[in-house]
Amino acid sequence: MNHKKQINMMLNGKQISAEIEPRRHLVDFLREDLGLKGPHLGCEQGACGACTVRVNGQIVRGCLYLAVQADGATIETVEGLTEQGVLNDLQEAFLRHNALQCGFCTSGMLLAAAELIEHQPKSNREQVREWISGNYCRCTGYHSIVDAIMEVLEARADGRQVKPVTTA
Amino acid sequence: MKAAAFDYVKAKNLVEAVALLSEYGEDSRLIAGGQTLLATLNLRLSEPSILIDITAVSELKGISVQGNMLRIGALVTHTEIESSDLIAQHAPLLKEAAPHIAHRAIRNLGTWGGSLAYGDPAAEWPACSLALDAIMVIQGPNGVRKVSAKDFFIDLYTTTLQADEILVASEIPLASSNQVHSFQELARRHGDYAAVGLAAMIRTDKGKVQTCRLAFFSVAAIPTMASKAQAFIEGKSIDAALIQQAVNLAREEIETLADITNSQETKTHLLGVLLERALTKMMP
Amino acid sequence: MNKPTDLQGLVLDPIIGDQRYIGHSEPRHSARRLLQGQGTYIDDLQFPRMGHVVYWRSPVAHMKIGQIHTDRARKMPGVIAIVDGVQMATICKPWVATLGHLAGMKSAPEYALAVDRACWQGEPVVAVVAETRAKAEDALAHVEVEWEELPAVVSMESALDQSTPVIHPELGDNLCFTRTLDVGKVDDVFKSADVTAEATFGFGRHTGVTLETRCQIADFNPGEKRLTVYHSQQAPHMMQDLYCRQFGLAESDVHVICKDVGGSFGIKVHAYPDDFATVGLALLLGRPIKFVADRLESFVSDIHAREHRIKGRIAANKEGDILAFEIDDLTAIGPYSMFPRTSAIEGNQVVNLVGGPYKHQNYRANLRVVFQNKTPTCQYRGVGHPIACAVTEGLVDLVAQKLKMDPIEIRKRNVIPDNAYPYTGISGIKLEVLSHEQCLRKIEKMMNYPALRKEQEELRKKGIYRGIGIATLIELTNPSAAFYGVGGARIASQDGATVRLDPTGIISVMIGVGEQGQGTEGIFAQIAADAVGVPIQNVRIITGDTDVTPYGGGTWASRGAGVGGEAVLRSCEALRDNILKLAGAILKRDADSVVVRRGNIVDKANGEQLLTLSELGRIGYFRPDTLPADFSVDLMVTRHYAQKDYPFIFTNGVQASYVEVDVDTGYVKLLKHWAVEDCGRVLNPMLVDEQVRGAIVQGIGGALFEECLYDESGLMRNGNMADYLVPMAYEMPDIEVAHVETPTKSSKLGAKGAGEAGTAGAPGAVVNAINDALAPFSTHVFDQPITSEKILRALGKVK
Amino acid sequence: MELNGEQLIAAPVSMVWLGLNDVTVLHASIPGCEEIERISDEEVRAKVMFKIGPVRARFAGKLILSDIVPDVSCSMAFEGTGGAAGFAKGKARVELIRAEGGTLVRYSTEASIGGKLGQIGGRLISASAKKIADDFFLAFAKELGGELIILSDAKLEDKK
Repeated sequence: MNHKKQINMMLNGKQISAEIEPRRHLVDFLREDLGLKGPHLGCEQGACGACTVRVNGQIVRGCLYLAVQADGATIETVEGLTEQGVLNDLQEAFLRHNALQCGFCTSGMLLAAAELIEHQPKSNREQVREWISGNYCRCTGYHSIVDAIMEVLEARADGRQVKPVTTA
Repeated sequence: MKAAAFDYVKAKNLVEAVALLSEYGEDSRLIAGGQTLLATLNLRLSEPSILIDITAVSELKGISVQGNMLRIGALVTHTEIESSDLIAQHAPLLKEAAPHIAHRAIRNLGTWGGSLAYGDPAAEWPACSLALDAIMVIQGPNGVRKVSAKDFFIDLYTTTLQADEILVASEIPLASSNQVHSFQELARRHGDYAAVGLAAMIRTDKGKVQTCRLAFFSVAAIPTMASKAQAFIEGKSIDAALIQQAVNLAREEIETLADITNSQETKTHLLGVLLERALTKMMP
Repeated sequence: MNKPTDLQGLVLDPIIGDQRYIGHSEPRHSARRLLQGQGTYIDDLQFPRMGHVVYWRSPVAHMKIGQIHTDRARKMPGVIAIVDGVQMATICKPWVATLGHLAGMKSAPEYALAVDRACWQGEPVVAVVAETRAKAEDALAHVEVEWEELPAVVSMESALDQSTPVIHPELGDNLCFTRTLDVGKVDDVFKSADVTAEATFGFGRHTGVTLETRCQIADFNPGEKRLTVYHSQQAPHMMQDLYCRQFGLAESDVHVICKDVGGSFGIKVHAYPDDFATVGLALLLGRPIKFVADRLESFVSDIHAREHRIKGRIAANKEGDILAFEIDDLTAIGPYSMFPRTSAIEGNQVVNLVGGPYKHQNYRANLRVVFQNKTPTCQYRGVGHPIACAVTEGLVDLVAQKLKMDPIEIRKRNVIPDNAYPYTGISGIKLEVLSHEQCLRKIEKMMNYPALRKEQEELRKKGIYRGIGIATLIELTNPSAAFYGVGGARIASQDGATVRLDPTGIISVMIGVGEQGQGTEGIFAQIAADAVGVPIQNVRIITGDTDVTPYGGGTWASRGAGVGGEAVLRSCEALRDNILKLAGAILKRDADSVVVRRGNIVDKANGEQLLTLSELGRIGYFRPDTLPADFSVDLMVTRHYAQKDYPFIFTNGVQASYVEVDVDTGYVKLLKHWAVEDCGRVLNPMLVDEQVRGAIVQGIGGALFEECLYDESGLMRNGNMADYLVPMAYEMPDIEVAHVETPTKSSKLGAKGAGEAGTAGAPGAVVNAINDALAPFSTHVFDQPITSEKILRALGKVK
Repeated sequence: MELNGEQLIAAPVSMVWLGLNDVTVLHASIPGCEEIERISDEEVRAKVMFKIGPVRARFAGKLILSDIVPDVSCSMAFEGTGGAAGFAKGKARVELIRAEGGTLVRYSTEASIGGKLGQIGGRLISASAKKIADDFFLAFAKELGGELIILSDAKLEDKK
């Protein structure tokens, strides 16, 4: 059965096109066809959040979104967003607070946190916890992730830059 | 877990969507937000031969006020409901309920219509649509028909939607100034399917309850109105004694179904607690 | 920059002259790649000609395997091979997982793919290999296995009954292991004690749910006849040894590589049937084979843990002195003991650990470990500790309640005093040095205990029911060979580090303890930087490669920092000595008169900078001709360390939980959690805090949410991530952590393990807090996970 | 999972008995039944499309009848496999009782759902089973030309 479809999308700022099977979900397409290994697969039933990517400016479960649906969409992943804007601030804060251990949840967690910072810049700890409650982390216990996100929220509220982490 | 192979077609408009549905029939599935469907496909618990993507169908989009009704298109996402000013003004119950639905990434894609069409007994929107006397607007090959929410959900995961029909939108009477609501949900973790939930709305007139809607979810095979309790409350003023009697009635009239961690008895107990809390909150 | 502010409490003398990193919250610089989505997990690797395997697994708890029909599946597009148990058994030997020092323990031979019978839902039966995972799944749907259901042993309570079928008839019964310990005069003490209390404690079966599922790529190169296995694993050398033995390969022909591991927690320290099957397929097919468990098969094939039922009782006198504990522990482990660590360890630990923090002199324990037809259980983070702690601390609170004694007071009165060490615990465990008293004082202050009690009392008057729960704990870490080696398991308790000065002054450290996210790479870099005397950015850590690193045990039993760290320290100090000798030769002065400071050789007396390490490296590697004729340049050194002073180096700590119970709904809100832990020398306070926090949340998971639910025929009902409830951010409390530092003298570093104590103490603290909240209703709940229904039942609101 | 219930069908006992033994009637009554074949007096084989919510799974299964007392009662054991989706198996006891207005069909069933469906569907499996039973009797009554008289809802007992 060959149902392959042609798709075009803006991926991390670059226009790409590909021919794919409709059954391929977005994260398999990114990982297997394009070699972008930042988004991970943790459950493929939409429960863990490891596959979180951004579609048309909003976070989605990459395992519950077909690549063929992304035809004409703008897709952003941790690879494309690294070292710029909110994500960069978050990456520095995550490193400073050790808000990651094994790192498997991290790209999803960062993208979820970035959307929070953009949408609810005045969130408190409880609201941060609520927002990231769809992203499973088995390692940290979440406290340090909340600390890191709060650092970015507070810095931005004060108009400060988040300090980069350097070696001693 | 990878889905079995299927074909995919994207409908340009409602007429085409209905035509495609008629053409492919049983072997096809509509995909809107896909948040339930794609998980099911990944698990290979369903192997349709073709998906009909309706996300480009403009007739299914948008929130608007039409006369004295609020129209919510089937493709409106949970996030849109959560952040819509029109919803906040005219159906505030929905705004309160929205954050309980799964998590942000899922709310960004999951839709009002998808949730209603599945009719999951543990989902928030079916109960809310009952509480707000929503009317379902349904398009079939032979035109449009309208069904009230109370006639829409007929059995477990079963609505009156026929295989060749598409849910287009819901119409909800605009909240009146004498209307209050309460949304109560118990879930073991935030965003999980509820253990028990309640979408409640009352309209009062001169201190007496004129209309009462108590729509429970995750208690039985379908979202369930406590109709005896509603009838008992209507025409009366809410006080502690009335609340207790209403709770007893609701516990009696709703035959609960156990779930994986809650027995029937626990569910019966909990639905009473939620009703008590909702009525207390809505008490003038 | 980035210097922690939380070091005030840490007062240990430095172990190294210019100690700049050890003891500081240095960030894990190597984690930056993970933040950028640039990690290398198994599923990220792609190889030419790689096949993908999926397994047909037993859908029932116990079945006889009939005919296997694969004709239709073989004709599916992209299928490479379909292999069953009989074929696999021709190249992979079965195993029996027992340990010599667990007297009388028994288990049955287990195969990589089930032969004749499958004994649990999830046991792999048939392997399907195809060009892609999707194609393999397409073909899997066409594999037809005829099976006949056999009676299943599901309940552990009836597993030993005469009328219950015996899973492995050759073993005679369903008993895997039993142990009785009886010290002092338990019966007399209970008869004459002023107060006694008893309870039955239930522990639901749970599992690890690593976010990255179990996975590996096995690649057999027919040209060189060499097997390379990329594995998400905690113990690469152990796996190398097992692959050699089960497949009859030479050690030199097996290479195991562990790159980034997406969480392990003990789930990835065992050898699973599908590990061997995947390797077997690579050998049969002569090409790389990738296995990545999908989430549904993880739930039924990853090890489970903690299915225990314990009847416990405690005796005390009216002054509040604990006199005796007695427990009866029944635990079920699935149909086979897990390879190679065995499944009897958890119960054995419970026996060793119950009552562990206290100085009572009477103790009896009875343990029965039984077989059943469910997924095998084995060591998972905390191994027995969360069970022993919840039982001990639950009983202590019960007796305190009867005595109307404050929970902290009774603990202060009964813990083994800080000045009593070394001490032999009542179960025979050797305790080097612990700090219960100091930890209790610290947590009391930290949580502002009197104020909290007052708040609790005030709120009770308003119908708000809050509870405070305390749990003291001990935790075994830095194991010696007494854990596995003496029992005949080829699992190294020692670890080695090789350290090399590279020509430009970079320090490369190769070590057997791998990184699973806990930060060992970070602390090894801190130790190496301080021990050699270089900036941390000049240190590179290489782990997880049996071709490269010294032979060692890997990551388990909270041994990474204490054992691995000591090996790094010793090798780096030896390298530093060699560097100084070389510097002496180059500078033509006494090696004792110079030291290494921040990448330079400096004059010990006046700090004058004499030589950079890169210059030293240049001369050492490229101009040995300029050195004395008999001078040997040895800029690569290996040292091994095995902890031999004690069977284990015990740590201790105390946790407190503050909860609110909604007595109408039975829902529990976790308000706050505190932990004081003593892991000896703290190498990196931030990383220890994070280990403690993560472990606490894992413990809370078991206490309140997680349970593998089975139906009466042995089928798992919630084996998916929507219904098996792992802890998520919203329900978890903020967790405050503080440290007490009592170093072990068994190593120079003085570090003990820190990775599991959080899990050990959290369930006890949370359950005690819930019961404290329920105290006005004179009821208790001891059956974990504590669900709202169980609380409502205890309150008499539902039956 | 246990599913026990009673249904009052407006048809005489003998007709109900015949219906329960008539594959044509069963074909029309079993929800999603695509094929059905009688192998012997005791054995029936069928293919059924199981449809609940988003789930669609095709089961192939057999039904073995035993302890047959015509017009009175029988026991049945059933098992069906839905390929990758899982399987269902169980046993049921059916009794026919002459009652006012027709025949009272009393059934007690023990069933378990295994494989993926069992692993995922835990939340709603009992409710699904009840729905299937209800749908069956509704259609069955219609096939017999009678109707289903609503007694009370089938009682569900969910043993954990």
